[in-house]
Amino acid sequence: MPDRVPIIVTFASLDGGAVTLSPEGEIGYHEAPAFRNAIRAAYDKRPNRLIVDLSKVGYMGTPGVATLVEALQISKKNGVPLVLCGMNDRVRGVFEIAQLHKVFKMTSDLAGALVA
Amino acid sequence: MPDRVPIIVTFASLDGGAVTLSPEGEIGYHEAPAFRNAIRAAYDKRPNRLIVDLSKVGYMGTPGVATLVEALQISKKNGVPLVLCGMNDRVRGVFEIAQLHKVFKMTSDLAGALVA
Amino acid sequence: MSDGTQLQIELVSDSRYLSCVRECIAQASRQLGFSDAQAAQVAMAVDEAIANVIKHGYGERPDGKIWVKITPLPDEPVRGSGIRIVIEDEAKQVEPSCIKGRDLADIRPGGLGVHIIREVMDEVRYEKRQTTGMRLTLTKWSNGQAGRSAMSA
Amino acid sequence: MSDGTQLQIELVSDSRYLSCVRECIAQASRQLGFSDAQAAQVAMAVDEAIANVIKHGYGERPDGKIWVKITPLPDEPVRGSGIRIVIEDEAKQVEPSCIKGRDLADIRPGGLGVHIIREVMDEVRYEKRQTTGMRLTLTKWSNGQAGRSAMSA
Ligand SMILES: Nc1ncnc2c1ncn2[C@@H]1O[C@H](COP(=O)(O)OP(=O)(O)O)[C@@H](O)[C@H]1O
Ligand SMILES: Nc1ncnc2c1ncn2[C@@H]1O[C@H](COP(=O)(O)OP(=O)(O)O)[C@@H](O)[C@H]1O
Repeated sequence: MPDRVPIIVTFASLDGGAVTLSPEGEIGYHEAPAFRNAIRAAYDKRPNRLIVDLSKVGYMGTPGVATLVEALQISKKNGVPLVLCGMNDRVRGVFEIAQLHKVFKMTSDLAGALVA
Repeated sequence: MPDRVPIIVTFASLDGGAVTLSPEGEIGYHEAPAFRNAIRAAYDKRPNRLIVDLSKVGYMGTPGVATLVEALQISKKNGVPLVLCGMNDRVRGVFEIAQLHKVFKMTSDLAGALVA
Repeated sequence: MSDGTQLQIELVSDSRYLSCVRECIAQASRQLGFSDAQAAQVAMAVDEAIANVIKHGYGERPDGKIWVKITPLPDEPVRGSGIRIVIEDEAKQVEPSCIKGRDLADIRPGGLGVHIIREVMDEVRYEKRQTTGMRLTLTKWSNGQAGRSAMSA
Repeated sequence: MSDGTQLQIELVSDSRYLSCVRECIAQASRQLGFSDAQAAQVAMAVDEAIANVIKHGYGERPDGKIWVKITPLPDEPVRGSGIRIVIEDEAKQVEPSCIKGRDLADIRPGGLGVHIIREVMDEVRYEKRQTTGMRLTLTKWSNGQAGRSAMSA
């Protein structure tokens, strides 16, 4: 059986050097490796800011959160601001239980994420 | 364990004597009896036209279709036009397989259903 | 769980669990390579079949047992991805030839479930189990002919 | 399926079936009287627990077996509707006391699943099964305290 793409991720390079990464669907243990690859690919574009738009993510399990913590570590090492935007209340709740909601920069929308 | 309401149904009585019935959710074998009760309650309001708004029904199995065929029989007996509006393509596909898409009056929206 | 079955649902014949099975089957079908529209068709076929087991097989008794086995079939060059779903019960046995929908020209409530199942699945086989109950085997291929004309949006 | 279990899912330890289980559990929880938000919590707890069985128990071997049993608990005046979910495997046995999340102050990837499970469920009990594998018993009440502060939207 061929591997099926477990999540759809689109990229956009914005004027000014920011890159947005927009995953679509649910990110659990099965989908996290593809999400991780997409994030690595986004850093490879050498952005001056990485925005992960979570507005189309209905569910995120802790493997997805772990991937974002890893991204934060890359961001810190390379001085590339990382901003999460558009997460729904349930996904935000997961960050709260993990006490990570104050560790990440989070905005409600993309416009905010560009200046956060 | 108390019975839980399997679907939400709202009614509206319109000027001119039409009644609309708007079920919300999925209508399969489990939900069909509640849908049937709602339809009977709508006829009890003695409307001069019954409009079943299916725009919030994501899934309809054949028990739901059977309920509507029964409604059509009541409508014919009592001279009350029955119009189905807003069904999505998948629900419409079920009516097509059952060769019922030409038996029912169907419109895409409520405005059309008032004059169909 | 042998013979390639990767997921099995065992449920009591209580209709409130039908929606759980629908969601599970739709998701499994998507994971196995079917489009959203095709996955919805597979879920509907299984939903109608289990509703029939509850209604006709168990006479609405809510404590009968129903098994639903999901087996992915190896991808084929022409037929594409395949899924096999086997539904078994310990209910009343009936002649497979008696399981058929109504004449579609005779418009009345009921008699539509089997038409839907046959329309959307590529293979539909009812049989009596060895001792008690019935077995229904449903197969669909992602490039198959079933369900192409209707419900494909 | 005895002891009041009404729905059981048996799956191989292949992560592509996690979404099927999530959908099924969320739907079952709704049918048993939980709100959409609570049902999402139950589904998440089960998702995290099964992902752990696949990762830590079976070491990502995709052909292990996992059983998920769903039992409705009789409604109670104070605690409301209840659901019990038991997850069993035939994987490596570990001391229940070793199953714990990381220190939340030590920010690094991983170590969060067990925190989520404990936060959203009213009862969480890991134990070794008689011969092989582990058993996890999860209980939630619709009026329980678990998950009230977070993820309740
Ligand atoms: N699992 C089953 N066990 C026994 N009889 C069945 C089963 N499924 C279908 N049948 C028979 O086939 C007929 C057609 O089924 P169906 O098309 O679903 O319509 P309906 O259930 O509305 O009668 C039923 O009336 C019943 O006689
Ligand atoms: N089913 C299991 N079998 C064996 N060990 C487990 C199991 N579930 C959890 N654990 C142990 O508990 C730890 C914490 O789990 P968790 O909080 O989900 O974080 P993570 O899986 O990211 O390590 C794991 O690292 C593992 O050592």
